[in-house]
Amino acid sequence: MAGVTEKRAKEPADVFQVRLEVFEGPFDLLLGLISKRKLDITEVSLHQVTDEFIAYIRARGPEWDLDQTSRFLLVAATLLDLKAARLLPKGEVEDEEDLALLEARDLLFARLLQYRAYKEVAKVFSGRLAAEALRFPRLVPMEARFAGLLPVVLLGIGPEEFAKVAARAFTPRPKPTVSVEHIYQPLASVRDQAAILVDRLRLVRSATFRALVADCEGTYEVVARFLAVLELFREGVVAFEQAEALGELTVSWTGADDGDVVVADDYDDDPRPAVGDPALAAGPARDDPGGIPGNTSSNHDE
Amino acid sequence: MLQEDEQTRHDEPPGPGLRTALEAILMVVDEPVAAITLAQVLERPRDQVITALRELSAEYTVTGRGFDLREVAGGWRFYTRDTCAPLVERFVRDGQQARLTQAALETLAVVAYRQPVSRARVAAIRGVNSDGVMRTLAARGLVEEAGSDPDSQAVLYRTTSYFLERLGLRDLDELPELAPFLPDDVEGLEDQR
Amino acid sequence: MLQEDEQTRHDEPPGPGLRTALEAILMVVDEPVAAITLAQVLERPRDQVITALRELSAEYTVTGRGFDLREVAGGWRFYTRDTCAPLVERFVRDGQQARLTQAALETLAVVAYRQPVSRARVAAIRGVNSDGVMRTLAARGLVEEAGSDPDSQAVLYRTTSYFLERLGLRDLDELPELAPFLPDDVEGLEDQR
Repeated sequence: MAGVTEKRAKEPADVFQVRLEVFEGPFDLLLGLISKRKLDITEVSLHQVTDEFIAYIRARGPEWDLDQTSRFLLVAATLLDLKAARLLPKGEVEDEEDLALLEARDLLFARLLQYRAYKEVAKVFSGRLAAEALRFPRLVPMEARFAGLLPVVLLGIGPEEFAKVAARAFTPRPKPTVSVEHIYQPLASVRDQAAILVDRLRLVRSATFRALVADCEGTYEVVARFLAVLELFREGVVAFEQAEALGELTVSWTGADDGDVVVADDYDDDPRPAVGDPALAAGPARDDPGGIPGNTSSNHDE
Repeated sequence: MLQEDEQTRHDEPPGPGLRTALEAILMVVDEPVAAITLAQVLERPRDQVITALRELSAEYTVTGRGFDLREVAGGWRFYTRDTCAPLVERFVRDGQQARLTQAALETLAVVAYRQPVSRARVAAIRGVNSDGVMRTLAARGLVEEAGSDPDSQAVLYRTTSYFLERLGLRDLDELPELAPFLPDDVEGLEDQR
Repeated sequence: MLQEDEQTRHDEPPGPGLRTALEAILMVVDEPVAAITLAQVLERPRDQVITALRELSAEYTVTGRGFDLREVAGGWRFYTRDTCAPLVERFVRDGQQARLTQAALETLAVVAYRQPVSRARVAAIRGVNSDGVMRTLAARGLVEEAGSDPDSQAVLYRTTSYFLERLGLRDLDELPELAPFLPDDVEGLEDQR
């Protein structure tokens, strides 16, 4: 994938022309943009980089599957948040929202730095592999006079097992499978999330949705908490305020100051609710085009 | 060489000297042999064997031999000298090894430093799905399965000794430090998602 | 050694000297190589190559190396020195090479069900280079050469009677059917790569 450069002929030349490199995911892209601007990660000029990041996603979007796109969008959303925050007047009170933004920024940069570290050692690996390819180990059959002395071979399996080993070898390796083993369902109960919201809203009376989900562990929890807000609305204990479509959503408490509020459990009864991290959702696993074993086999033909 | 044989001849049974014996044995192996294994067969202290191996290796280099004795993947083995690569390649059919892609190198790096590690964890660090790349690395023998995570049941992966061979490393401790590339407090960040 | 390199440096392109190159090549070839073949690859007169090989061989003997360079059956190859044979024998006999690796087992299975088969075909089926493993299997007497492919001239391999013995079978017909263990439509898939 890496290093492939292509031009998008469809774009009108006078409006927008980018040479699109293919990046290994959002972190790779972000690092690429930051280094292109010769910026330090810790002092990234967000407005420049964010726009380019969004432009890149827009230009490539249709080519991606959901899994890949969602990871880029997650980073893009964080960047936009940060960019938006910088447009606001400074020196104001540090409310929950500001703190959440600061945390989001730190987390994003920290993960970016971590990714960069692995990218750096990957370069070291590449150099070592190249140097090592110049040295050939001695791999020759044992001299006849010693070969006979080798201990008796232990196959360790019977004919049946042996046939299974063969069958495994004959089964094409890079078969596209829907990988599900990594979906471990970090369940977030809508009912539990509603209970958290009730406690919090009774205390602060009103808060933006953004602030309400700032402590969420992952996307699945944000989704569950959002569903909980809707359920609370249905119960008639909260009110919404939103200045414009897609604008900031403010949630206010309108219910009683005490007593139990229990929301319906439409979601939680489902044994496998659709409240999983979309970034981990199953999609057809992709094989890296440069690394399919089938490609390599031609390299050692006799 | 001869000198060493002369010196040791006084207090040991007649037979080839240590260095000669090491050269002979390493001539018939097709995988790295640990110094301790050689020490057991030759009935010599391990330290003495290691010293002799290092001296042989240094001698080959100084005198410009076409072969080299190196410690890789926990064992010693004869290799050709890198300067001879263009000539040797014409004789070694399987010399050409397909280059790894950037995706494969990054994934390999994460597995090397985080092993045993799940595919989901690797994906979280790289920011992209790494399942296909992981399968490729496994098919190439560079990584292998290493049980499953007790909590999530996810399959865990680790690097193989073939990985060490391909990188020319004695063991995993020889991997370059990751810390200089990392700021503080980044460890474990991917858990916070 | 160094002296020879010095002398030849005047009238040849930079690179390893003749002896260094010969040592490197002979360290990795898996069968005796004729002097004329070496001469062709190194672009040197055959006589010069033969002289260098003899000098190397004499030098190894005089300096008491554990290896020996000998001309056998019209080709040159590294061998262990005779005086070291008892030690090498002990090493081989005590070696922990009794159990086949997973890679070796898989390669053996492919040969068993696809024989006669070339190394390239085995590599294509397994998705990884299998040459080293095939040599190991041949050294262990589990597979053997079975002529060459009329089209590609590639060496073909088949399993031996020792293999049948180890698996507890009378003949190849007793190998279990593969079909029950295969997913549908897999037979012959490797031909499409």
